[in-house]
Amino acid sequence: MLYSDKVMDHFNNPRNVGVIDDADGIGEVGNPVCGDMMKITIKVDDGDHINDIKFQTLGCGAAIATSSIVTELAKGMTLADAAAISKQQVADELGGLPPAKMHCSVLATDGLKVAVDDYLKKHGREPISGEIKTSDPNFDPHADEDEPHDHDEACEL
Amino acid sequence: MLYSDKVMDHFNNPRNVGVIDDADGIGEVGNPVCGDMMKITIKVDDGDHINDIKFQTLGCGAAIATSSIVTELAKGMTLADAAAISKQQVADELGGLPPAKMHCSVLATDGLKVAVDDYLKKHGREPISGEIKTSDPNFDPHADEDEPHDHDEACEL
Amino acid sequence: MAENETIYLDYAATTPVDPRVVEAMLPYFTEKFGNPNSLYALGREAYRALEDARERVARGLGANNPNEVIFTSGGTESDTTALLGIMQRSAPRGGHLIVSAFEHHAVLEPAHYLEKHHYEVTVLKPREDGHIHPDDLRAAMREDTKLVSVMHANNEIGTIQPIRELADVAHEGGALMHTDAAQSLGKIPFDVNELGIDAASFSSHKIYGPKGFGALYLRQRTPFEPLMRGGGQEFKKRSGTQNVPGAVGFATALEIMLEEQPAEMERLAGLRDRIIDGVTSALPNTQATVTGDPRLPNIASMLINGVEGEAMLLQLDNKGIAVSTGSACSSGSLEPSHVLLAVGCPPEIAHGSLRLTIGRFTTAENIDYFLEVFPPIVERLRSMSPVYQKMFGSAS
Amino acid sequence: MAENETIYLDYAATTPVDPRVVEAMLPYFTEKFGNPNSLYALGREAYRALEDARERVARGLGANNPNEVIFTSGGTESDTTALLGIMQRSAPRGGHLIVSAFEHHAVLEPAHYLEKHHYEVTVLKPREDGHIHPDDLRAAMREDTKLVSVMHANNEIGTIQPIRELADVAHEGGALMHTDAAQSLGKIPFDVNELGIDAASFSSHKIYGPKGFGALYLRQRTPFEPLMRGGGQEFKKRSGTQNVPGAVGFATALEIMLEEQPAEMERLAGLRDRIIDGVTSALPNTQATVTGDPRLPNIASMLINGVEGEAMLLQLDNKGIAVSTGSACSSGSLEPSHVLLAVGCPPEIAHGSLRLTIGRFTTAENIDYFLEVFPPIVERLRSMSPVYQKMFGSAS
Ligand SMILES: Cc1ncc(COP(=O)(O)O)c(C=O)c1O
Ligand SMILES: Cc1ncc(COP(=O)(O)O)c(C=O)c1O
Repeated sequence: MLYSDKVMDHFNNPRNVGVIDDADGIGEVGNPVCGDMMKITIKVDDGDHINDIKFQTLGCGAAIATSSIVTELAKGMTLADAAAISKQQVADELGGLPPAKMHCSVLATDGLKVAVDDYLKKHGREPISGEIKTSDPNFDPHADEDEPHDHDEACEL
Repeated sequence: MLYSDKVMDHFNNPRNVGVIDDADGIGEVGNPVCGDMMKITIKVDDGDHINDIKFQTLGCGAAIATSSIVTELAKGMTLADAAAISKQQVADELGGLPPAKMHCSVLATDGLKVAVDDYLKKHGREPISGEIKTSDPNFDPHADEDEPHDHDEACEL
Repeated sequence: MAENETIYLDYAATTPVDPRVVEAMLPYFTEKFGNPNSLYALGREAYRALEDARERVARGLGANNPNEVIFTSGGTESDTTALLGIMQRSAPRGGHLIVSAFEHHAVLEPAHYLEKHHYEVTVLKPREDGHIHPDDLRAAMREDTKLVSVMHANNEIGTIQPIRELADVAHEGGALMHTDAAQSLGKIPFDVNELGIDAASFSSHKIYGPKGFGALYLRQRTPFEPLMRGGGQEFKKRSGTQNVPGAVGFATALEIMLEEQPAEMERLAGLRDRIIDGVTSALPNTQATVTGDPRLPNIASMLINGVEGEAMLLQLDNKGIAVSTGSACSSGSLEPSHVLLAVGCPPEIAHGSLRLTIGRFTTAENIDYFLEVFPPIVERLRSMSPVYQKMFGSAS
Repeated sequence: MAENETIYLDYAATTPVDPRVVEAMLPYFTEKFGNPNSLYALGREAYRALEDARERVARGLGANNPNEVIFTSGGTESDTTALLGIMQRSAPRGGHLIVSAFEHHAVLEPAHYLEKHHYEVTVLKPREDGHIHPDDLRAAMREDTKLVSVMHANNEIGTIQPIRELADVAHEGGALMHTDAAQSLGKIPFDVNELGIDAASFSSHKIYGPKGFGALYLRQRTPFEPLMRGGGQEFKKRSGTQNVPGAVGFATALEIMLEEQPAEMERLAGLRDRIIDGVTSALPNTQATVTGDPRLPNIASMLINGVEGEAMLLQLDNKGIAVSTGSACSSGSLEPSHVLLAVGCPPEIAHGSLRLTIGRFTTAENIDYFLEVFPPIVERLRSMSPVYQKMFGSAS
């Protein structure tokens, strides 16, 4: 399992890291139980263009790299175009991902979709992507897990 | 599987090879189908001592070495002592034999026993060892073997 | 620290072959290359080298007889062969097997296979201190338990199991005892009779021997069916032309390990503690995975909360440092290590595990360099995390 | 001829590792020693070497995809894995398998094992010319035949089987085709697609590569269950940390074989004929075991009537010449070779078989020396035989 040079570049020098404090839309997906979690914040201009975007990611090399590339791709796009970015597009932009890591590109595109829908909903508009499992806001890291294997299925994307 | 130095010495320089033309007793055991066959000829003096002994053997290294050592051991012995030589004694004399080759020492002691009995019978005396499978005098090497695996059992000593 | 020099801190994944071992192997590639099953001089020379290696290994294990040592292609083959071979022969129509929950996959997978083929398997959990308790084994024993397999030392957290006591429990219940000693061999005292075991697995590439070689210890008269069938080599227990250079390399590697063991145990335990103390004192929300003894001297397993293991691994790799976040074999997987889950570590914590394993060529300078570059890596990754603050508070 | 130089004429038993192969392997012992499953640079370097070796082997076999090549610990493992793995998956509750009667034990023994575990096995006899006839296979095929295993070239008599035609018959009947190519690989053209096979076994130490290494070709989508279970390496088809130097050595060895093949085939066939002509013209009651083509260029199998094979072997050994009387693996056995019996050779003749197998370092001078010392050895042994005269007449 090898990462492409482009994955390594985005992992080592992630673009657009951080949080936009007065964000217009926020997307949080993933779950620390599954090993990766992502938060995307966006600023949207009057023409529905994403004119600023930042991310925070807890996760593996691919999770961080896909987060980074998705913010680069989305910056300047319309909301509709951004919500249409596919996981395959993300993987292709990075020069491919190892099969076991393909789920990471879903995390990144899902995070973006949720942020876009969040903006739309806040403005009383129809969400584009609809139901996506966001991260559990009540996640309690100290809750006891009696059956540690239970999470396995839940983490499959 | 390694042969001892003594086995190799007797294999490379077998003692008492040949046939005594006017032998007093002859023993033939084994079968070419089984891969080894031995012929022992002895001269016996009035005191029942073996005063000459020769062998011919078709067979592996151990078959030739055990034949050789058995003739060395038997030379000068009484018939009774010679017939009492055990396969273990033969193996021990040679510094041991690989387990898969232990049957060869039986071939050698059997050949000697048959020669002794042959002498005794020729002189109207009671044989010492009795029934031992001697080699098939009608052995026809060109007879067709339809079931080649049949011989396996017969060759187990 | 030279720019391009790798600081290898993953000796539990594999080791370089010791130059003395390579030296010992070399003649058997090109000159003494005979097939040990051939009768002529070249074959007998190879046979003698093979049997000499077997004797040296038997001596190193404290075995009663060299023919209790069967050479294999590695730890995985030894484990698979032991489990299937013993179970199939001692209970041809099915029976009960007990394995611990934090065994290597090379034990768990054959156990799983048996489970699908008329056998019943109990997976015994270690306690939170990372040890299998003899009382827990006693409770799991059944009338029809044929074999108990518990590893000598765990490859991720380094805890050493009370094999002698476990073997006694197994034997009292009429079962045989197997231990996977791939990680412990040579690193801590190991003696088949002191441990009272019937079978044990070893891997050459964990002790500075060549990859693709290993051994199975099988006490005389242990019921056994071979896995590899053919020409009947290795006392009819493992067919295939023997890897003579591999055997010579493994025997040489083991002898060097045993010779250097007393001094190395102390030296490595010192370095290990230096790693753990250094990390936990430099970074909040970090801890040793287990602290209780007995543990291997060469494994430093730590939990670095709020970061993901692979991200740390890759960042350290950028600095020329090779580490692991668990068993190398499972690094392609998405699951947090089954070992950490088995000792009660919640998955969100297990994802942040870091394993440093040290060895013959590790120096104090290597550790100092690691301790210098590691904290900023963690701080940077934590600063990128959307939840670190929420989960673990403000510090760092 | 230097006094102490061995004249090695047993290349089918094993080969010396070519110095170019040793050279290629060496860096992977001590420097590039990483575990190919590890993510850091040292691991990636090993991974690349492993996958590069796989690609080179795949190319050498004419495979469609490198992932059809599974690295194993040798020919025996490949054979066992192919037979058990394919049968167990394609017929979990039992089915029919056909193997030829003169297969290596590494095929016969797994077949025998399957026979004891709900499977049915037909052992197909070769004709007296040493070949398996497609019509005979067609007659043996059954509704439930799942797999046919016939070796590409026989290791004792060297006959090459019509694998393409046999594979066509197998496939027409809905079965898969496996071939043990341990003896043919590199020596004669071999292409998985031209042969139309689904699986094939290879052994590294037969082609100047290291012992304890081999490969299994497994066409994509061939039903298969792994034999070695654990960390899931080799596309989950063969667990265990991969032997990277072994893979590099095997790939290098194969490339050299293929490069030199056209010239070597001709050179060796010439030497082989020189051996057979030399022996049969010097000694009465001797003959080539088989004469019809196609045969491997490097195997001279002869029947020396009226002497026992081991005795010849040991006498030749005294002269520094290494030969075989059949498969080296079975040299500890009392049975005449099952291969010779299978081609209709009566046991008393089979006991006198002699196999000379030549290779890369065999010279014409070696053959001349053999031809000089061999006849007196046979004459002396025949003169010691109690039955030679009776069985074979007076000459010599
Ligand atoms: C405890 C344990 N058992 C078995 C194995 C497998 O050994 P090998 O890689 O030689 O197949 C390993 C290492 O991978 C191990 O750490
Ligand atoms: C035809 C054939 N198959 C299989 C094998 C077994 O290969 P290995 O010795 O690598 O296990 C051999 C050689 O011993 C062979 O000649």
